Amino acid sequence: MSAVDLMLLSIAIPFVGAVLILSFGSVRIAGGHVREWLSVITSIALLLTVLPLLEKFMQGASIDYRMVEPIPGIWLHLSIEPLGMMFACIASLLWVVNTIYSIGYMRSNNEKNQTRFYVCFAIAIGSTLGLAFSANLLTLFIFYELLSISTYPLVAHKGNELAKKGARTYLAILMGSSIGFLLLAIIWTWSLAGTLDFRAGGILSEHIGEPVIGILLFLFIYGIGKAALMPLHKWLPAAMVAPTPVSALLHAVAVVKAGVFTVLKVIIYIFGPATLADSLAADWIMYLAGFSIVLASTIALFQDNLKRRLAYSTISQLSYVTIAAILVAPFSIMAAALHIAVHAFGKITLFFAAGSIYTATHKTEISQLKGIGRQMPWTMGAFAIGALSMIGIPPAAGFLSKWYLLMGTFQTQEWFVFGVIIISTLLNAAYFLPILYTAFIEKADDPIAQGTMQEAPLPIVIALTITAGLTLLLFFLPDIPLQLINGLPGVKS
Amino acid sequence: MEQAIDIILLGFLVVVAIAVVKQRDLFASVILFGIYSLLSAAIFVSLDAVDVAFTEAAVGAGISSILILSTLALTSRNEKPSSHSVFLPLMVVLVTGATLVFGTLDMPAFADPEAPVHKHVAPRYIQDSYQEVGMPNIVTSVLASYRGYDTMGEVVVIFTAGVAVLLLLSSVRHKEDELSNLTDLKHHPILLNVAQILIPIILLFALYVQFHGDYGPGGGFQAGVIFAAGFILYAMIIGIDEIRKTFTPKYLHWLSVTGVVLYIGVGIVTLLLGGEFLNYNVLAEEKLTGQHWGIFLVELGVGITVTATMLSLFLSFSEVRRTP
Amino acid sequence: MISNHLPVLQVVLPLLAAPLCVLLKRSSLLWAFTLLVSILSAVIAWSLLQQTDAGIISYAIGGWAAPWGIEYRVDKLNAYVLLIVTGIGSLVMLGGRKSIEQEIDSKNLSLFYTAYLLCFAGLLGITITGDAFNVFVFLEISSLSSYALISLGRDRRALTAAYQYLVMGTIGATFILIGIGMMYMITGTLNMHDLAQRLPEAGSSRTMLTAFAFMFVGVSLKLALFPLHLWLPNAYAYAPSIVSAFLAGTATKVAVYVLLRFIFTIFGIEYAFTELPLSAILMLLAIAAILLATMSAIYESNMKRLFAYSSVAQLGYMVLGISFLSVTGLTSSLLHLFNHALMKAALFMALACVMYQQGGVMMDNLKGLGRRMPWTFAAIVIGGLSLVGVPLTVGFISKWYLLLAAIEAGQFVLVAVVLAGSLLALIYVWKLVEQGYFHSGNESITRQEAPLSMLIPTWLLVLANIYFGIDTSLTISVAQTTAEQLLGVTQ
Amino acid sequence: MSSFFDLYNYWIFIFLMMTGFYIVIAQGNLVKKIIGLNIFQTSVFLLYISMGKVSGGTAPILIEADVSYSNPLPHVLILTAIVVGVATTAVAMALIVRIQKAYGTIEEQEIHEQDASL
Amino acid sequence: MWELFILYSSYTLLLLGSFLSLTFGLGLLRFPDFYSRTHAAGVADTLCAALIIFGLSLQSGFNLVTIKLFLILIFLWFTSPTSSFTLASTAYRSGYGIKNNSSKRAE
Repeated sequence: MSAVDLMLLSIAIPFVGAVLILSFGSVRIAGGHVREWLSVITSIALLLTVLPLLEKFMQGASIDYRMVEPIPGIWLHLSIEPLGMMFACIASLLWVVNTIYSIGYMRSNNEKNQTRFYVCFAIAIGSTLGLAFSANLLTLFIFYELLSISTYPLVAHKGNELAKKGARTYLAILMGSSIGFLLLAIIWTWSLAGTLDFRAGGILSEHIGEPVIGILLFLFIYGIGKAALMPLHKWLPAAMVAPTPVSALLHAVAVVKAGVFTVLKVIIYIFGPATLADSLAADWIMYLAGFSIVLASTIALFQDNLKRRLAYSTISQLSYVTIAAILVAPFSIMAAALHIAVHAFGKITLFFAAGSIYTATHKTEISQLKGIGRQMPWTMGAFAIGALSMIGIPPAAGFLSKWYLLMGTFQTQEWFVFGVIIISTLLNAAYFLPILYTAFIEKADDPIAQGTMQEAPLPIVIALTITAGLTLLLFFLPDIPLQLINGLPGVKS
Repeated sequence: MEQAIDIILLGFLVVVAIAVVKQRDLFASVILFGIYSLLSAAIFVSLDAVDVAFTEAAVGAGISSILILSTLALTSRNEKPSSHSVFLPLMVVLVTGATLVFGTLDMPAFADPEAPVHKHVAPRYIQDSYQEVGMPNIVTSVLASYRGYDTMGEVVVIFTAGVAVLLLLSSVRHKEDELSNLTDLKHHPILLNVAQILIPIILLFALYVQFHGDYGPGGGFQAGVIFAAGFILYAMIIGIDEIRKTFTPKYLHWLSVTGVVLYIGVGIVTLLLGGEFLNYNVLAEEKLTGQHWGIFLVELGVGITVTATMLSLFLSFSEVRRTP
Repeated sequence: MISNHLPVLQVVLPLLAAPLCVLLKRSSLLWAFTLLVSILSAVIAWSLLQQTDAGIISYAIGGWAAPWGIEYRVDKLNAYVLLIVTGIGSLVMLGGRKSIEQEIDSKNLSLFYTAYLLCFAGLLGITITGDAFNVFVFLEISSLSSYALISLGRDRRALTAAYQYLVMGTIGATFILIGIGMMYMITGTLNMHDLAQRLPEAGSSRTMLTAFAFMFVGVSLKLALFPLHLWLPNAYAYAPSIVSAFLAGTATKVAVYVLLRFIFTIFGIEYAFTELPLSAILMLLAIAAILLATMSAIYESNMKRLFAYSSVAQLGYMVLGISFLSVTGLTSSLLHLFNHALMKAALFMALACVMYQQGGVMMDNLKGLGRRMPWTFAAIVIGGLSLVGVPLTVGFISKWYLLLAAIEAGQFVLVAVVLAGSLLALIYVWKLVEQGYFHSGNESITRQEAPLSMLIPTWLLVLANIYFGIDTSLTISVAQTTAEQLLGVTQ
Repeated sequence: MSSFFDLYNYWIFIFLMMTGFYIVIAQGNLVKKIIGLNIFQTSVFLLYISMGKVSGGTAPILIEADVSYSNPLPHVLILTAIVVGVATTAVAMALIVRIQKAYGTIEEQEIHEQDASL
Repeated sequence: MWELFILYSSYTLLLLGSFLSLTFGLGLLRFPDFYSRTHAAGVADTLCAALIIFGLSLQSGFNLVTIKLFLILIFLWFTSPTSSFTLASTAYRSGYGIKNNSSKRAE
């Protein structure tokens, strides 16, 4: 089976899965509904296509496929480059884990409309892969929008006013920014450069001068609402009304990472590091990102709702990627790419833990978590690892990306960024460690619950253990992602 | 002299038009509109447009007024003072009028024989139509041959109107059984006798107009309208139910369809004979004979459709239930 | 032999079929007959479009050469519009039967189909003719029949809507008549091609200006160009579902065609755009249309009215495209002509399904529709997304070209307007989606999907919406060549 | 540029047109509107026909004598237009009858009130 | 000489006719009630029509036009009395009093 087939297959599988789930999902069989099994099978099948694909890619196969030409000169065009490959691997790998988790979660919280849930989930993953493999902006844009639309039902899942309101904000910001700014930026790029392909060194470099660079850059950065750069971050907390598996995979991994991934690709392949290196606008973006990091972390400090605190932490972490990317130093780009992976594993673990707590004890506020550590050792253990990774303390993987980022700041002499990182690290510590303290040291209010083990259902525990394990694993052998990242233009210099 | 007449007639028109605006009694406004049509018919005559005058008198003053009157009989006779704001419409009208006047400033002088209108297309009609179509009445030859396709469209328009009215009024029609006599004119012996003498003459005249159209003013439309007028008179005096015995809705349907199909059919036949659509030349070996046949047939089609449609229009209006 | 008579057959076929309908009685028969006629005309239109590759087709009716006789003149532009009208007509008719049987009472059926065919023929006649006055005649055929068709709606407001349309339509027609008269006065001819040559020779005069103004206003009335659109929402809202679907797909498109014809072919770019500030006028009207009409669509609770308002806005997009006077801009308008016909036909067909099952198209009828009529509602959603201009739908393609044109022209205000328009569209589309899918308390809803005979055509239209959003080889090439023809750009 | 006496009758026709037009848009009674519409159209017909007039011309019916004929084309067009006009009137009247049945009035104002009250 | 006589007599006829119709028109406006007005109108129709047509035919001499004119006259003589009669009698049947001051609203 050729690499191209594998690539197409890997995009097709989730959609096929979605169709199957839609048609047979609600059939009951021994041990649950068909949809659950179908999801598991689909996700595993996906992983089993992506891994050989990765292998082939590492061997240096050039993988490229043109579908149709909706607009003369612009194809629906797929091809794989390191960043996309890495992103695809993360998404598909974590989907497997997440599916196991969601089965546990959805069952024990007996949610409604589960078929719709699994269908949309599959579609979302499919679009994520398509986005990862897009070879030009149009293709990317198509999958980007598909992702927004397919995740909307997941956010609005509960269907009550609160959920609908959250979903409305979600969609308004994501589609508003993408149609309002991103589309415009894309068409403008097209009219300037005459192409939309992702090319090493960028396609705009020889076409534009200073003011336009700035405007375009802003249009792109703010057009990509999924990157949640302030002030376009509101959708992320709003999306927390969704069931935890959604928050975990989509709003810690797929969607947000799609955002920063796009930012990274735009900076590397559309503008080209050379273009931005000496652009004033780039500095502005940098300041905004830094500001966004600090502010988000500060807000996180004052959130008592666990998921919301995680959401704000996500916002600040995403801006790490943006700020790293905008530095366009070899190391910082490495950091950006790596951080996508690292943060994915860490944050999903944290969300898993939050969901597990909710499932087991129906607690959502941090202040309620006194002594939870003894009741749910596995969960809180995983949570601890995730937290360490967020703060950037070895042996959690978070340390790596931060390390490279600092290197990047030394390369570029950007002391502002350096300062931001230090401050934010302190802030991270300040909003994660108390949780651990409350969970492990403080005594629970009701002595009955004291000491008794009441872990979440098994699938959940398995899932979060795996991700926690991965977070550690990534620290000890980060060579696969690093190999991929070294393939990026602008890194080897 | 001619100009003096024109000015007088135009003066009348203006007066009547203003009267219509002022008039609150709808019945009166309809009559005034009838007068307006007749006056403009007169002006048409003085402008050498005899066919138009004929049609305007028959259609504008005749049929339109009858239709509006029969509507008034079903609705209300007096108009309520409208609380519309007068300002905006006035503005619109003034602007439009100003534009038009502005447009006239570069127009060729009235009746100027050098105007482009008389230089480009028309000359051929005037000079060659006799050789090409063989009709003394140029209007007829242009109407039925040069621009015969427009006329076909026109027949279809009439037919459409018939269809539309039937669609609209079918739901408020009398049931067939309760078809009562809506007029009490039967009881006028004088009227009855006069009608019995006149109606045949009217129909005869209609036939004359129909078939003399090639030589003088007239043609399918005027004839059709006159036919219809004759029958309408009959219906008014002798009674709807009487006329219905002959002209059942179904029958009128068939008639109006026949007319349209006849017209289009001629076109199809010319197609089949290898000419363009409505190219009458191919209808006979000799061109002019072909033209004659073609024009005769299409005018006939026009006449039939117009008669049937006008009649069915009148009948469907007069058969509307009085009770709301 | 038949192939050289295609132009006239295009119109005469439905025109002859219409009266014959009166004689048929059985509903199924009438439907089959009408459908057959529509499909045949679609075939004719298609082959005409093929023929136009060879160049402009001219057909002298009655054997009288233009300008003395009436000429049918088919170039890419009207062949394209003909294809749109006939195609939409056939698809709508294909799905129409059940809904018509339900909404039109049985004794009117044959007359209804007659009127429908007359309207159809009228639109075709307007599109294909090369004679200015002939336009007026066929305009009246289509208008009169559409007044009747609209008035057949169940709601009594259909009557007032039809009346309003009649008055405004007749005023429009009379204005057109005045315009034609003045053009005739200047040139002495009625043939469009001849006019195109003689108007410049006559040189610009106040009469010509007035003629232009009246033509423009008259056509804009028919086109429901803001602010002359007041008749449209009610007319579309209260007409029988199928009629709305048909008219929404075709009538305004033909009006746009007439506008293009008169601006570009007859008066010519030099006059319209260099001597007159037409570009600016069109832009302003278009902006107003896009923003205000979309606004009023948002607050609308009757879905047919909602989509009618969106039609007004979409027409704004087309006019905007024209106003750029660039190949890209014109291409976008022509694309949107086609694409919007697809969207609206699909949407109104879907609404016809809703009407058929729920007996109403108010917001309340939508509650939980995602469960009750999943396929129909999916169609509505996709159509809606197409209106917004989401990728992989036709809407995206036309938006792309429109924005491209705006950027090329450096008109960033207009870019903003277009984007704002699509975002506002997103709002009203999403109102529907929430009603349909996420209306809480929609448990225990029984499935009551529309009959297949209506669903299949609806979905054909929906799939067309997607297909032509992905494979645009046909539409874009035709639109582009047409645009180049109109602008006199040789490629 | 033509002088007043060349154009005065065009202007009278325009005045008549506008009177009709005014009735259509200013008056609230449906029948009255249609009457206005008819006046409007009839005046337009007058304008058309006056285009075709040739001074000293006679009706375009060929006779042996050598005379100049008025232009027949406008006549033909207006014949068509008149018929279109009466067709429109008929449809309008049918609509009005139906409206009367449905609303019990033919005054625009009252109809709007009734619809608004719904 | 003869021509002159013909001409003048035709003029007199025409003038007389016009004068009469004018007066009757006046009567139509000024007469108090419906019936007298109708009467005025009816007489006007017949007599004036006759006078004017005679006058015209004198001018045109004897040809097809004259015949047509006379046909028209006959037609008028048939119709106008009948119509005015019908008008009056219908008014009467529908209980329309002789002395009715609001009679302006009847025609």
